[in-house]
Amino acid sequence: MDFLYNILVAPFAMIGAAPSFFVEVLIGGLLSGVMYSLVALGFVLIFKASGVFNFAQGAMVLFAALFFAGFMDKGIPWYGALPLTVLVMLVLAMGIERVVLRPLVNQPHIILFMATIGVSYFLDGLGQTIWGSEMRVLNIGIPQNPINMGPIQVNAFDIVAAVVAGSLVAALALFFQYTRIGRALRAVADDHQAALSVGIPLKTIWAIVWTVAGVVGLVAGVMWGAKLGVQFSLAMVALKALPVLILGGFTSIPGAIVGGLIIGAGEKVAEVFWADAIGGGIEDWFAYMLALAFLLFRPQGLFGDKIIERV
Amino acid sequence: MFYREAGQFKASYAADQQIFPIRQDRIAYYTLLAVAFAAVPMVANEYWMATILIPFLVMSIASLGLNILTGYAGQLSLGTGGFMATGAFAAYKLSTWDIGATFGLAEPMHLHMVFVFLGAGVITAAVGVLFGMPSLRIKGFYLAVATLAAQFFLLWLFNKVPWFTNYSTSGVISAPPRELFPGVVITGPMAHPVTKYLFLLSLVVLLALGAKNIMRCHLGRAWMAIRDMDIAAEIIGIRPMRTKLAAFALSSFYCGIAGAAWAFLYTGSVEPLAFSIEVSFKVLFMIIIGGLGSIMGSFLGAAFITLLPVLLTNGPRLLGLNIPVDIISHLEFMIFGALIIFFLIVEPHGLARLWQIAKEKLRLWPFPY
Amino acid sequence: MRLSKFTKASVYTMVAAALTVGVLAGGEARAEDGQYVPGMVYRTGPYAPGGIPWADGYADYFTLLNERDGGIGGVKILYDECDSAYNNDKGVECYEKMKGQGPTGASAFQPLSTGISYAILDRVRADKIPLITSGLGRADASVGSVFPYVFTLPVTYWAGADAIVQYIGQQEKGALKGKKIALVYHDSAYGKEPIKTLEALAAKEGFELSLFPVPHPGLEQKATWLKIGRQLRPDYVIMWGWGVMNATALKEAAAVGFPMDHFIGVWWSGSEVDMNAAGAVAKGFKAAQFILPGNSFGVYKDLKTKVFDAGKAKGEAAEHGTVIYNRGLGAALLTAEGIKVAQDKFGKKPLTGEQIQWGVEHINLSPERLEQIGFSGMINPVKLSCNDHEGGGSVIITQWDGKEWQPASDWIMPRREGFLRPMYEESAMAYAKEKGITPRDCSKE
Amino acid sequence: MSAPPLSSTASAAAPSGKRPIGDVILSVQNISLRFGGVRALTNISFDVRQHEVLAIIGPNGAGKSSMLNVINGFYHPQEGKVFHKGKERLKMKPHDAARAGIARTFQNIALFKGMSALDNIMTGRNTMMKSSLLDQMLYWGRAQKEEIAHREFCERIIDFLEIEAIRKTPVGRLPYGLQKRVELGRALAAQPEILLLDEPMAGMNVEEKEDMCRFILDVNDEFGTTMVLIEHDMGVVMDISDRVVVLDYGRKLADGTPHEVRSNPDVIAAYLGGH
Repeated sequence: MDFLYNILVAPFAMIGAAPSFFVEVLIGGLLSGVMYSLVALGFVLIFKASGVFNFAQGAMVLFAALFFAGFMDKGIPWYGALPLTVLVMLVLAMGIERVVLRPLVNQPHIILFMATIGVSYFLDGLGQTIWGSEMRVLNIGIPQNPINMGPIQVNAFDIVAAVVAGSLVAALALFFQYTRIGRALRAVADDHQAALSVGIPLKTIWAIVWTVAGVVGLVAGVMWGAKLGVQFSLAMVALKALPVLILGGFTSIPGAIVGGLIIGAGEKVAEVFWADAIGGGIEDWFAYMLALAFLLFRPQGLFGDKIIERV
Repeated sequence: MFYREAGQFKASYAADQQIFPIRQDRIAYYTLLAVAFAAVPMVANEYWMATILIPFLVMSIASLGLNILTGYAGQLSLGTGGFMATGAFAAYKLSTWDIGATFGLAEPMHLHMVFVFLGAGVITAAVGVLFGMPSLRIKGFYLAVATLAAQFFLLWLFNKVPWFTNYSTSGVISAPPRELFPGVVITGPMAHPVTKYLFLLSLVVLLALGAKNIMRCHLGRAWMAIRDMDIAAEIIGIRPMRTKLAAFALSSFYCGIAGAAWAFLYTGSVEPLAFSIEVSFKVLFMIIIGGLGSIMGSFLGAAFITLLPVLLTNGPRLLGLNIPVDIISHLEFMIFGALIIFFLIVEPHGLARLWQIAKEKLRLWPFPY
Repeated sequence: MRLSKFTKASVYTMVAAALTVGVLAGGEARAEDGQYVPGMVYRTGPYAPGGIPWADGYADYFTLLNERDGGIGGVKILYDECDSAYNNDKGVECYEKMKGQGPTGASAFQPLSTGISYAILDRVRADKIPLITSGLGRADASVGSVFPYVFTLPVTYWAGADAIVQYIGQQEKGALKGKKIALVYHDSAYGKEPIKTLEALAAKEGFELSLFPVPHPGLEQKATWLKIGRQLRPDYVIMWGWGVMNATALKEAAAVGFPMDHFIGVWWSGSEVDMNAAGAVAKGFKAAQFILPGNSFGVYKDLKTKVFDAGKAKGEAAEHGTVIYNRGLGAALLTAEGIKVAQDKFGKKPLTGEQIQWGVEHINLSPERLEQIGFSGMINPVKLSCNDHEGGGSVIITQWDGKEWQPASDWIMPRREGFLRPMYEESAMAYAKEKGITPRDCSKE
Repeated sequence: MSAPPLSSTASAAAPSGKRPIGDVILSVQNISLRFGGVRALTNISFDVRQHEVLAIIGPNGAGKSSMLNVINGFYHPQEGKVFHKGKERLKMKPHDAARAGIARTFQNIALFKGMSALDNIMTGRNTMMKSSLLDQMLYWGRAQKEEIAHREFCERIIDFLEIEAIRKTPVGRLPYGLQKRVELGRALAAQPEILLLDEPMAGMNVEEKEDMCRFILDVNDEFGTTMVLIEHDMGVVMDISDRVVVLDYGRKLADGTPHEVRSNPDVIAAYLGGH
């Protein structure tokens, strides 16, 4: 009985008693959801363009952040380190295309997925072999202090992160809409065969899309690195992005954003108001359960393409 | 020269359907068993037993389990660690259950270890069926991500509910000392590695035989049919729900036993974190490298993944190189990753397929045609 | 084509197989004479940033002994590392691999992981090798009669928790009644250790304790800190964190405006690495320590000449004098001192684990001895006995001033007699009962 | 296990001859099927009688495959009813249809590529195998007996289809024509009452087509299996079918003997008009 009361009544009583706190949690959740979206975006880009579920996105986040922080530690200012890191990600993308994707073209998706798990291990090892496992501090001057807006308090860092994510999505939208490469990418996403038949070189496209995903990973890595310091744990943020991905659908950029917001808000609200009833620390699985429950009703995710089965 | 099947004719379907239709294979198999049961315990030292052979055997069970689900039935799962944890904690609860107290006997009484392991398997199978339910609607990557829900939830559960650890403050469980036969201790710190090894080996042989048998019966064929083309399988009359859930059940049964063996026969004490997502990936690598949909491959993969780190740590030292441990660990990551990509490109069917090709060549050797 | 591919593959396979057999068969050969000291460290994995300075300190001290004194009592130290990545299974593998090496086997293990120390707890008893869990591990292992091979000197987590509460009591002028204290902890065997003590203290002192578990690795704590900072608003927050969890907690605490000087971490939450990662917001944060940071202690003079300047240091110069590096030095001191004491009894030769157990059990780091070996001021005196494997060490609270740790209190002696010790005994006896161990009779030794 | 109702030496014994066409075994009435806004089938009715060979013809996109998918329960029409053996069939899953005696082959071969030809055919008998999980793990007594009994049956089908040499070959390595035969074998292994064949001869050369025709007619003669087949080759259709249903744009144009259909003016206009 107590248990039911704690689940069904107490949380709502808590929300009713302090609605401004609920709003605060909700905003905090939405803003941390944005941080998940940043990571999820990289997954979506690659899946859209090449049908590959790139498990190595988390490793790419760490890899990019390690290089960026490493260059900055070497005394290179951020405006120098940034293009250098982008260059590294470009080389990496071309390498992956040449060594992993090209030999595995036309293999089942599941094989490619497993190959990206291999890539992920390789990058984790390579990045740390080059830069070491010590924590690197990434200070890019983002404020950390709380800001009070009436009774509601939000964190300045989260706001900055949201702005960065918003600009990134806007930049991606412009890139896809107005550049020749962007249009080619969309063509590939819609239909590989058709894209090939009008003379778009698939290899180039793949290298570009992996680079773009690498850059998105870099942005995510810098934001997360500024928050936590650049270290091995950064690779684990990918695990937080996966439920976002299933919720939003693998092929939809708006899905990644909306999915991130739902997961972020959902898990924070659940952790703050419901976790006490069942022991706390539920964030890890709550996002997955939320996504799973959701999948049972919409197997293709929120914005994913509908699956029509044929024989 | 020696590996010829010419002249071996089968007069009955039973003879044709046995596991090793070729006589030389049978001989090799029985020799291997004899070596494993008799020679290895005599030759291997304690380090070999305790840190190479026992984890190898445990991981073989786990990769058999995952191979049933992923390799044969085609359902990609990243929840192996969670299921192994279930097995470990179920075994702990079962082995510390005082039957005597429950039924009002004067003397404390405990379940025999064999039943503890079986029970752990059965409980895990039930949990596996529960988490296999979504597979009826969700496929492919979506399912893989969904099984992560099982992984995280189960670990959280065992970490959070003190009942599972008998209210231990630290959340760590350790194997109580129990006997297999009167006088032969099988778990706890006083158990001899050779006893553990022989018990585990018998378990592995039985489980592998069971898996092999199922794969040549109708259930095995139903799994492979679902894997190869689920829609066609359903249209020829295979019930997807029952078949997939059976795969989850049997796979989890194996994983549960593996988890119990990990906690009871290998480390001796575990906390839920020992079965983190890393373990799920490790088992997945084993079946990829060993060979998806191959019993033999489960063993080859487990051997490969268990031996590789040992090799990487000991190898350079033997050659007189003193590579710092952190570099070795990083190299290990890189080599793991590179090997996985390498195997997928060169031979998507893994070591088991290479073995098969080797045998086919051997049949013809020394004449190439 | 197929054939050549196959031929290549088979050649590779054969070479690999030959190498495997060779490497595995010969992997344990080690002919050198000396005392084998295993270093079960982690320089990789999610907790590497904390593990590396400790491992460097641990290794550098043995380098110093070899370079300066030719080992201990003339017996050369054979120091060897194995990377556990803070992973229990790898830890067990390292243990099994290293326990039998060297002419007399491993001297003593110090895994720097509560999880690993749990995993090898039963094994060290069977193998008769001392396990030193300095400032970590299982608190009730302080009871030497039940855990003859486990040593918790100079302090346990329970002692740490008690010292922190004592400090809060000092700050509040003894009036803890009705105060709200929150514990933010790493949701693992490590983080759960202090709960029992804090609950007992809450009942005893009348404060209100709230628990906030943070799942491994601790990347996401926003909800936790919203609850703490905006809802519960406790008077003090105590933290049992490790790795990335520490810096994240500091940032999230700052984000909800929680005052840093009311936020006190255990020693594993109090390292320079985490403070630097958290940046400016960390200023004012407090941490309990049992070893002080700094490089002005006596031992550094020899370290500088014999190790650092000779280019034999494991890590970078920046880490020398940091608190975790010093903890590595201190941990190495305990192993070395155990070997020395054992040598005094059993002779100056390579010793077995069982002999070194006697040595560690008779460690007496008196102020004079500490002065002699150059650790005076860095660590407080400890003295072990058959039944007391903790040795009466004390704890000091330090505060981060934005650059380094400054002492914020005197050395605080945990309340062992009448409070912690009975708790140890009770828990240890329960363990003995479960495992069927008959405690040895310490009155006879 | 009951004795299979076919003569055991199919290829050796003289064909028992065409069985007389019996009563209506399956009846579809007023079927309409839509995908979103697209109408795949509109108000289609026809009967299938026991032992007959019924061909469904029509141009591409006429809804032929969709019709088969409705019959075996893969698609559920928005309107209309399906009666099987006189009873109305409510929403049925494809595997229920298979158990009720409706088997089919596919336009694009849907074999299980990772398995051998023999195993593929054996899956056709899965619905009849009853041994439990434990029996199978032990492979003792019941499970082994069952395997061997069904193996015997499948070997007869293998003989019948003349694919003895490839029984242990993974089907992925077989040429197209043989794959089609294995697929037919898998459908036959279920001993269906009604067999749905979706373009069984597509992409075959004349020789292979002749073989396939022979197999279809033999099956019909010997097993008395009712056949519903889709085929584009009008010559084949006119030769082997007892009755023909003509679809166009999801509507039924005609229904009758080959002769009747051939002379139906609507059919000539819409379908054969070009010839």
